[in-house]
Amino acid sequence: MTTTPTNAALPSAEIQLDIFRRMLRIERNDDATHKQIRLGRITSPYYSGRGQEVIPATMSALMTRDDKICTIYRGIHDMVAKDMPLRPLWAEICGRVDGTCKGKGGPMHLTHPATGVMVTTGIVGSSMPIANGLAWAALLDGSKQVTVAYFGDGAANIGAFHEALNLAALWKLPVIFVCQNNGYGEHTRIENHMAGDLISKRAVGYAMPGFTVDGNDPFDMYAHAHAAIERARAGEGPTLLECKTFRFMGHAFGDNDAYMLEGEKAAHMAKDPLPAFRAKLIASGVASEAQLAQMQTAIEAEVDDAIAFAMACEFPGVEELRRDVFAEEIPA
Amino acid sequence: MTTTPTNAALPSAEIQLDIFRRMLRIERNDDATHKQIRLGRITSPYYSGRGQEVIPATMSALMTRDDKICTIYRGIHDMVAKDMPLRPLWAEICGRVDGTCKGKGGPMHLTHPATGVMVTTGIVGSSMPIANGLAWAALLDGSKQVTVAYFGDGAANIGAFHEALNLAALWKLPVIFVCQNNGYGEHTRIENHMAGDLISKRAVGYAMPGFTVDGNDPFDMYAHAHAAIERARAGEGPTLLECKTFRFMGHAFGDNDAYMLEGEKAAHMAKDPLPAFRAKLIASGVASEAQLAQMQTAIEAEVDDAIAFAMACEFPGVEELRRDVFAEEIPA
Amino acid sequence: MSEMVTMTGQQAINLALAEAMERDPKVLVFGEDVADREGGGVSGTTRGLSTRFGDDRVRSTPITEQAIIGAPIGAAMGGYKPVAEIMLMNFTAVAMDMIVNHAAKLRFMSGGQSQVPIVIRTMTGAGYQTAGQHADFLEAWFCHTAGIKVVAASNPADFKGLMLSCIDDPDPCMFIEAGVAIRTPGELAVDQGKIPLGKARIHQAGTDVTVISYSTQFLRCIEAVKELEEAGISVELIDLRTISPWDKECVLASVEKTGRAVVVHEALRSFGVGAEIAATISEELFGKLKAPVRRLGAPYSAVPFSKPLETAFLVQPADVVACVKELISRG
Amino acid sequence: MSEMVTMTGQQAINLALAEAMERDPKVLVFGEDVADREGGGVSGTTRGLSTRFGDDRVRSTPITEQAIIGAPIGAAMGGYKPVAEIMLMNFTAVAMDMIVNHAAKLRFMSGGQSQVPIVIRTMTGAGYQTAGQHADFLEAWFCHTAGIKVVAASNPADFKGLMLSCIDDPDPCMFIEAGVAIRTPGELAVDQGKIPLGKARIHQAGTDVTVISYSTQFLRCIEAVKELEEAGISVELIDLRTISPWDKECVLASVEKTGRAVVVHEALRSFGVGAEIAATISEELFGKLKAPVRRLGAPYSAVPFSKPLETAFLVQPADVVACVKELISRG
Ligand SMILES: Cc1ncc(C[n+]2csc(CCOP(=O)(O)OP(=O)(O)O)c2C)c(N)n1
Ligand SMILES: Cc1ncc(C[n+]2csc(CCOP(=O)(O)OP(=O)(O)O)c2C)c(N)n1
Ligand SMILES: [Mg+2]
Ligand SMILES: [Mg+2]
Repeated sequence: MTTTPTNAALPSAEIQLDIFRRMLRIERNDDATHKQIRLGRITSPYYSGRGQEVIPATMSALMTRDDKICTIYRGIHDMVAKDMPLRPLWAEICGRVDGTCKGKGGPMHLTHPATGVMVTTGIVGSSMPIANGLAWAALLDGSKQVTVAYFGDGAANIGAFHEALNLAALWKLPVIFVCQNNGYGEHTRIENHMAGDLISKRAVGYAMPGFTVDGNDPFDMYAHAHAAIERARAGEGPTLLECKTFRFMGHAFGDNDAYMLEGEKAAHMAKDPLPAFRAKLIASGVASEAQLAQMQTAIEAEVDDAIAFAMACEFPGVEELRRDVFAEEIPA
Repeated sequence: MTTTPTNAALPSAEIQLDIFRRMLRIERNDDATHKQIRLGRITSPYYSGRGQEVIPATMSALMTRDDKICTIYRGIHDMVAKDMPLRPLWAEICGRVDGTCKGKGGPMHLTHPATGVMVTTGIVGSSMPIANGLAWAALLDGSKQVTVAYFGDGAANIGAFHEALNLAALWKLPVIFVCQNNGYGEHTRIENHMAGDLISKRAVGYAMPGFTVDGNDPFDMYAHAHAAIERARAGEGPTLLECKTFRFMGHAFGDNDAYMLEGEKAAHMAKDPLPAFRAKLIASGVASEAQLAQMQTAIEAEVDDAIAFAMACEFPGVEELRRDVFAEEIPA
Repeated sequence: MSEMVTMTGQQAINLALAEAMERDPKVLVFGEDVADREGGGVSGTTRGLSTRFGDDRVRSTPITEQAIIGAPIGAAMGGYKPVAEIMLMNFTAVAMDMIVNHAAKLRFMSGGQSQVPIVIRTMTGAGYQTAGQHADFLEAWFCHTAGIKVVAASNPADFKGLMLSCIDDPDPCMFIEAGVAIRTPGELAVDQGKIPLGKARIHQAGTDVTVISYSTQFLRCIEAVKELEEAGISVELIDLRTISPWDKECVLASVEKTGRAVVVHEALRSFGVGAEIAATISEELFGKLKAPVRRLGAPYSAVPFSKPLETAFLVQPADVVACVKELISRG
Repeated sequence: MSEMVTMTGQQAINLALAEAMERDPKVLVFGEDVADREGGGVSGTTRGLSTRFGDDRVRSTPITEQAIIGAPIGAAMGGYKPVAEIMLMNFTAVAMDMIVNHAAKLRFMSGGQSQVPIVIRTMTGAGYQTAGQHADFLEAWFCHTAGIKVVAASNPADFKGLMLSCIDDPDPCMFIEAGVAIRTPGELAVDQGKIPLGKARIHQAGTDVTVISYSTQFLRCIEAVKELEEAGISVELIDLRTISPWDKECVLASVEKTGRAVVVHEALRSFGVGAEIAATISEELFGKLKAPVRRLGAPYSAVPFSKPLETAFLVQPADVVACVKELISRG
């Protein structure tokens, strides 16, 4: 279950660079978010995906724009990886009418079907049953589209996980269940919330392939993600990927970390996958220092532009409470 | 997973006879129920456990009166196996005030804590999370009591199953999850409702022992039930037993069987575990023909008495609608 | 006028599903035992559909209510119009998160980008001695949830016409198929088409009192009204049909005319749908009523098993008659 | 008179739990992150309890809401009194089957043999920009369910006194800890004991109008009432505290006196708790009211994210003031 698939696919130099770009876009955007929070410009809770970049960056590098994702409150990294445009993303986080959701959903419910971000849910586990439906639609359409359901280790214990995996396996749905196992559900360590040692073993009960992956290693992620997506596109059904990682910012940004083991977070941060992968790209000649610096400058400009845009947007008017409840506006 | 545990326990002659007595009590009671339905004396739906006798008969032969069960709408066989007295059972089925539940619950919600029948639920899967709580209480009490949660193959796909198994394994609760796998959930065959070949394999995901058992063979049942109960009493945690069987009367009594495979039911009925075990007891000298005939007479008398008793009981008065909603009666 | 035919509500729903599936290849049917291999639904409502439209479009599912609503939500966002069955209304409790936190809210939370045009069909109702967990009317829960419509017809024509509308509606609809109501035969036009959501039906005009009801309980009100007419009391009888959004205009106009109102439903009286309707009538017609607005509903208890208790639990025609007479007697 | 101390509702609940656990070894605490290893609750309400009473009695659970209610039901039948936390009220949707089909019904369905003395603690409420799935007031669902009591206090004394009563109550109680209300400090007696369930509290007597509310919204009503008093309007302000069963006697006596009533809550106005109260007042005091009974609640939408929308979604003190003034202006 922990083995890399045979004939493991290797990411081309181009794809490696693309994965890194997505990781960097996540990290730069996340960093900018912290700054805005400290400036008091974001007042809602923020669940950072910092430290977990490799997982959605690699998945997204393998997905087309038409492929779908269903994600969770800790999902901005997933959306940024999927190349959601940052202007409407930031406008949404800031509750502005030019946000993807007109400011009605906010960071926990960011949606952008145009880039395949179909659902962001705040209910643990609920991304999975809905992802099945998108996959079912693709199957009926005869398309090759795949759907990725992101969720956490804590979500692996809730009923919706089980129901979704059973149905997906039974119907051979083109869906990939990507668990971002960061070792904690809120403040509870995985060994205190989960019976069994590996989430991937739960796939056995559905006769579904299940793998435990190093979610901080773009090569391991790539090999497993590639196989899972190919499997789904070939009509062979779902895969469960348990991707081991760590969240650098705790549960909600600003939480205290008292519940963590001593030194645990520091040890993980010392192995930060972002600089590690950056160094590797340079060492292996995939990219030059200058190239990556330029990439970073471009990304930072994009982020800055998005924030400036968002701050200049209007807030929605109260009539918006009567809109989008139903297709038809509710009379005043 | 399908192997009999090493050092498999064998039922003594006395226990074999006790298992048979319980099976016969189930079958005679079930037969009497059919008659009462045909006479128009029972008007509510009836979910017969005929064909599945071995499972609860064996479990019950190994349980004390203090051990608990949580069962389902198809659960009268479980209760009869647990030696629930037949008079209040029948009075309940007939909606009389002398029923175990004063006629308020009926056959789908028969309860009798005095014999350890704690909950009968009509919601698929819901016996399991509640059984955990009874087991948790026993653990806190420091008692050796075990709790058995009965459920069907169809219930193995619902969220409550997953949540209950995870918690039970995590907390090493003294509970045994006994799946009466009769191959169908209502009209849906197991291969059309479940991904994977064996329900017992789902235990792997919780690092819980799981076994597929011949639920129509008292010896195989005994060996597995014995091991599971010992494990629970020893504080080693839960076990999942998938007990293969068949329901001879379809889903609800009187249903048509069009959805079954041709000849399937007949083939199963030809292997009816009741006469088979009876023959075996006689062949092996555990019991004589006369002894078993006498046993049957006594059981039939008990059933007849219970029915006569029930029919003579009063219906509850309408004031009962205000009682037992809360501990305190609701004022008129 | 078109030719009339007689059938049950179940048959009418079956017809509506077949017509919608015929017309629109995006319509899917989904739920436990709904395909013909499994008998076409536990009570046969979807019989014949999988044979006619294929197993891809009509699929039996495992017992998995969260997935039974989850998958249609996703499929709806993928362009389909799934009609999902939750066998009995009590089992909506298992799928409540998917219905309330997701189906009903995704359009709003996405600022209108997502739409979830699903129909949730569900049976319920006392009278069959199925006791505490198989007979609850829980429509008030969904009426109190913004973003989902709630429909509960009483007769075959409405079952068909409203089902057609629910399938075409761009938003989620909860479609209640009460056991007694779907089994009661009635007439409908062979070409019965859509009936708009949100519109009540005045079953009969009257001048002394307005009786407002829906679903099975509406059928019991018809009986009551016959008896009242014989006693010389003129009743305006309204079948709400859609409970959320309900037809305020129709109800208020009627009660403004009669000056008296009784709301009748099978669900618990306490905190039930009747409370909203009664509160609205009392507020909007303050000073114009001849008598207090009455509500009849189940007592505060679980549905009991024993027949005499089950009968007492349900509002009977005689209760409606007594209530109306008492209102009239106040002058 | 006993000494008074100032603390938040959270601290008061913590005290109540500690006292109950001290007194009765059968009291257990259970839920996500409730033990000290996990920080004593996501917002610290259960902090210190596991350290004091041991990990056996105070246990953090997986994210598993069906099991979080299921296990307490079983443990309650096994003689314990579990206090289970469903972190936020929207997540009760995931556990709805256990709450409604089981906890609330087992006593009745078993003819009184089973009792389920559990307390379900749950937080909720808008104002923190947590948007559509984390802030709903869903009390109406549970009020419409026979067999479960529903409590929603507004101040530390009531949080403590009512929690003590809920723990000792032989039946299941839903205990709503609204975010704003539990964080607002207030005074209570050092020896604050049980406060009976089902009894409202008249916060202040008045003669012109009765304002009925509970939980966070009650705090907003206090502000409104100050402004109304300044305008010379005498308000009788009632904190319902227990919503089901609610204190009909107290409310009716008050409105009989004032002749005017407004019910205010944070939940959707449509089909909300206010409907039951307004319908009851209008019915029971028919002909004795000076003005229609008004209900203030949230508009028919999901809880919005954007701050200005969230503010508009909530009934504000100014809305209460305007509503009361309009009623008074009717003479
Ligand atoms: C059904 C449900 N229960 C509880 C919560 C509260 N909650 C929010 S996030 C969270 C932890 C989830 O952990 P995990 O699945 O590991 O994801 P992570 O936050 O670590 O990414 C909890 C308990 C919720 N949102 N939904
Ligand atoms: C949550 C829920 N969904 C659906 C039903 C309707 N239903 C009653 S029994 C049944 C089949 C259950 O099958 P299984 O678990 O195999 O048990 P069996 O009846 O075969 O003993 C179904 C679908 C229900 N009672 N509860
Ligand atoms: Mg996690
Ligand atoms: Mg079965």
